[in-house]
Amino acid sequence: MDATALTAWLREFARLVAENKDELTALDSAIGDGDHGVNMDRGLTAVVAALDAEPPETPSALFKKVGMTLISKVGGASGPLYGTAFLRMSAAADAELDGPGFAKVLRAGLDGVVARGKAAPGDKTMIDALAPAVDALDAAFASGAGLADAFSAASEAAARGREATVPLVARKGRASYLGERSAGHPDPGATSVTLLMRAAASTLGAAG
Amino acid sequence: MDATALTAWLREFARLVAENKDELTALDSAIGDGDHGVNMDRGLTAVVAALDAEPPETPSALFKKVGMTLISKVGGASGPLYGTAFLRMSAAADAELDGPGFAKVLRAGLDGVVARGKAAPGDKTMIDALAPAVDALDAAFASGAGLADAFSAASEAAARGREATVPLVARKGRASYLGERSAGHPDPGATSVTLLMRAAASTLGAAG
Amino acid sequence: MKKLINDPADVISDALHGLAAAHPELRVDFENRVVVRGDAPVRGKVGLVSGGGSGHEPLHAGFVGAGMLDAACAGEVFTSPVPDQMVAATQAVDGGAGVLHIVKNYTGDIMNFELAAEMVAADQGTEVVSVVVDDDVAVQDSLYTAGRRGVGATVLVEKIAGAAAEQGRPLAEVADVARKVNSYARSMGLALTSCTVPAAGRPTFDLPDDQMEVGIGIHGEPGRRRVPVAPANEIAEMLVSPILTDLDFTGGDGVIAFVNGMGATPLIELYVMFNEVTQLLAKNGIPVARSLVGPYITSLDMAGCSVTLLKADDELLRLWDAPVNTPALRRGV
Amino acid sequence: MKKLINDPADVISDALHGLAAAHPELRVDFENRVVVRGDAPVRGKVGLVSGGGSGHEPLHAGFVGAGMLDAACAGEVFTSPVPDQMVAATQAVDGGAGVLHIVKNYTGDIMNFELAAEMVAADQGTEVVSVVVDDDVAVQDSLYTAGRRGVGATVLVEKIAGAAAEQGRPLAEVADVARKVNSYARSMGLALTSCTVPAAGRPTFDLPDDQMEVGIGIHGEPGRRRVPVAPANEIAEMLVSPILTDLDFTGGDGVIAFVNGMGATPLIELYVMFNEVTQLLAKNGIPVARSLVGPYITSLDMAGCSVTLLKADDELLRLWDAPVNTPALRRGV
Ligand SMILES: Nc1ncnc2c1ncn2[C@@H]1O[C@H](COP(=O)(O)OP(=O)(O)O)[C@@H](O)[C@H]1O
Ligand SMILES: Nc1ncnc2c1ncn2[C@@H]1O[C@H](COP(=O)(O)OP(=O)(O)O)[C@@H](O)[C@H]1O
Ligand SMILES: [Mg+2]
Ligand SMILES: [Mg+2]
Ligand SMILES: [Mg+2]
Ligand SMILES: [Mg+2]
Repeated sequence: MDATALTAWLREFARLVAENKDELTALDSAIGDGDHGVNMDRGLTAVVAALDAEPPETPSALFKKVGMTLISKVGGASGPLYGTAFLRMSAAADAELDGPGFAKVLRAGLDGVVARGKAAPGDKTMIDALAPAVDALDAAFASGAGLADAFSAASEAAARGREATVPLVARKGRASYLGERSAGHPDPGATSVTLLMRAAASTLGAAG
Repeated sequence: MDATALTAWLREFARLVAENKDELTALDSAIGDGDHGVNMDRGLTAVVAALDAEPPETPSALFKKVGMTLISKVGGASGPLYGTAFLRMSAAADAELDGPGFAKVLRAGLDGVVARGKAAPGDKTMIDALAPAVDALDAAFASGAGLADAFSAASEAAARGREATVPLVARKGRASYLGERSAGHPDPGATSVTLLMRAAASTLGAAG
Repeated sequence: MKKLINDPADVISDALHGLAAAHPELRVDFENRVVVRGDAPVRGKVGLVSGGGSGHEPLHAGFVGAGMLDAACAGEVFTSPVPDQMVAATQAVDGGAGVLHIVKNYTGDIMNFELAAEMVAADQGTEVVSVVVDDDVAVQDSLYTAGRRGVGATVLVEKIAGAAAEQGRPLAEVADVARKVNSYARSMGLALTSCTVPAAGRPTFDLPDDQMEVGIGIHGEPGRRRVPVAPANEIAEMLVSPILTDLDFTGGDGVIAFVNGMGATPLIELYVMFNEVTQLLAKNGIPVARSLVGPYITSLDMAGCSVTLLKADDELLRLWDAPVNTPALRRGV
Repeated sequence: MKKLINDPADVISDALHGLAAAHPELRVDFENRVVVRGDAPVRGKVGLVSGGGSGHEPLHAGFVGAGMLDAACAGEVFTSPVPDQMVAATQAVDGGAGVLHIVKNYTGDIMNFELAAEMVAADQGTEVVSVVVDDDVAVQDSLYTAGRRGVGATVLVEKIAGAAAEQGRPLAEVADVARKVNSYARSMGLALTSCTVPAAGRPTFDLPDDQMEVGIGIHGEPGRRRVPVAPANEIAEMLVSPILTDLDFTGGDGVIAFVNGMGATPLIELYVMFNEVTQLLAKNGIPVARSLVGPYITSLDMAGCSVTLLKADDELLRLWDAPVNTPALRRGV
């Protein structure tokens, strides 16, 4: 995977977020403040514009630009979290990434989210989709799977992780203010992570 | 008609206003500010309390107390108008009133309303019910009618006058702000005057 | 009806108690529902009294204090106070230099203040002059109406005449200043929603979700016409252009521009409107000399706004800038 | 959605332009959406920076001026501003004595201010100290939440820390004053209606005509529980009693009592509430030393209110009374 392939991934993520903007916002209205779709869409529109303006040449440069742009444009909780994830991915990325290399990079991103937001699995946050996705990638590559299978396993793991947030009572972010009333709804950030992984499956996975 | 008979009239007026308070308010909502029923009811509740506390001994004293109480308690446009009417009636009233004497007193009240509010017939105000009522009383007594017939004629004249306000475009009071939009609704003040005259028919008219 | 109230019959009394608790520097006569500046009567100063129906808060009680009103009378919701209140207020602020009554042009207010002035004259001999505020261009001033309503300009009259009185000017001059403000000011208002009078319990008029009322007053009366909802720039045009048609605002020292909230419209929207208003004024070559943005003369929980423009000159600007110390308007002290 | 706006995407920019037009004494950096006090940086004075999502007006930009904030960053509606804005604000007000960041306790605000502080430290070396406001007793402060939200106390922190900074106190002391205010203040809010985020176009939550939400924040989040609508005295009890349970307010110099409107609640209702609140405090033997009544930290067009109590001592009262000159709060100047 080079910068071009990874750029395609992020463009597809942007497209999916735009397509699902209203759904993300509706989910955030139920247990948050109703802006997650708008936030992510604003950030990713800026990301696409930045990539159009000056296509980065290495994965590291790409992730850095994505992270900086998200931090500068999104705001809210998701801006620093996604932004930190991509900055950490930038620091961890080699010039070319194979499957396991990508998995390592994505785990660095996950660690960034944890470091910045101090949430644990089960707190009903984006981590509940991202962590299973990273684990699934690792497991798939460990068992010798190809990119297509690995990314589709990761995408499914993210989606399952997102489903698993439904019954949870939130312990981080705005949803935690609702206490018990936060149960019964999926987490918006976990939902946007499933889009990130679905985009990976249909771009990075397909390229394999 | 002595103070006792006239007191019965005003108590009945108070009762009718209380009964029709919501309707008066609804009429005033359509073309005014939605308080005519509340205003009149507040004033007449105070009038009844004042009459209970110290029953006036002469018509003049009665009308004065009613006028002062209305001025002190009603506010808005109807307070000074009804209040001035009763103060003028007080000044015009003899110790005992026969039918024509009452008609003269009521005309003094009408003149007071005109002096205070400077409205003309057809301006869509309480005058459009009060003036026909006074005219009808005069006409009835001039043609030798008894109290019952005269007061029922006056009550009908007031009601007809009130009906006649429906198509009018208001030229005084709040309804005038609406311009053409004030047409199609009866005037609230003309409506409360019909209650005043209906009360007269069932008390002063019945006593005859 | 959703309101932070107890029994609707107690709203005004409860609110006056709240006002008294929040502003110990004011005196509240609960029986007469009159709010008086703590140090009234001020010896040798013209006393300023206003008042009107409640539901327009902070008007009038929120403008009682040094540099503005000496007393305010609170009527029932949207109902003129009664003369007894105005008499009590007049007596409480009579410092020997006479009292100015600032009266919004509504039949009820006019007649009750008139009765009050007659009673004061008969009783006591305090010199009273009345000034009527009638700035609402939505209403035609003609034989066929009760004349223009007093709306936004009331706030400007109270501030500017209050400053003139504070300077120790005589009654006739303070009244002239008040009349000058009124004659140079024009307003126009718009409602996005009706308001709900507590005693009535439901909205005064029905307004569909896609309609608004242009040319409303401050008592929940429907406006002159109903139009589809429009963006702020078109709304600004609907409000500003009848004002500019009615009076030539060019050639002075600019205007005092006042964008007022009707009670349920948040400040962020008022600033959006203010931006549009200033752009229209700029297009018309009218500089903004001073501004006021906020809910100052409201209509209970109505959503909407009004625009008031006052053609300013040096005298009016100096009086506008003068110190004022009231709950709702404070500067220079 | 009925709002006085143009394109929902332009609300904040339009409102900032309106603010700039109405308040020429402030500087507005439109690109960064930062509002700065006109004479910033003030040499030798600690700079106070706050900011947060928009939709809470007048907070924060309305509190920029002498004696309060030096700069405010306006985020998207209900969305924390981004670090770039906070960096720009910090640099604009750095008068050499360091900068205090006043941060409401929301995950987004915390993280973005954190990133900004890291960026300032890396770049430039301005000393930055952050103080987090978390006064909302509706939220349990425990391992199982993001901690208490910052609500009404933010206004009091900005005023009082602003006064301390204006006196020339060093950064550490100003930060201590801010922390002291936060630790002595508690709030609780209630919604009669939801609010509508312009970009969303419909109310954030549905609330039937006979229900209200108790324990809401300022971002249109539903509250802790939904209860039938109740009269003001019962509402006051629902708000005041969890506050009094949480902190002992007796034995000091009384409280600064703040009844705040959520954006669409008219002043008359806030005074009704203030009356109920003071009566409850009196029953509990807690004197009201100072008061603030009005819409100061709002939630767009939400109807409702919040109550904030600050346990006062002599120092806090003196700082509270100190001069302040901002669009939304002004006294002594
Ligand atoms: N401490 C945290 N750690 C990880 N993720 C978090 C944390 N707090 C919030 N989130 C994620 O952020 C999402 C909300 O993002 P968004 O709505 O854009 O920001 P905000 O909550 O500031 O409005 C939540 O659904 C959750 O997944
Ligand atoms: N100038 C006037 N002359 C006579 N009657 C008037 C005048 N102005 C208003 N009215 C009457 O007063 C009624 C309204 O009274 P009310 O609603 O109690 O007072 P307000 O208009 O102050 O709210 C109108 O329906 C009309 O009959
Ligand atoms: Mg959100
Ligand atoms: Mg009326
Ligand atoms: Mg009325
Ligand atoms: Mg948000």
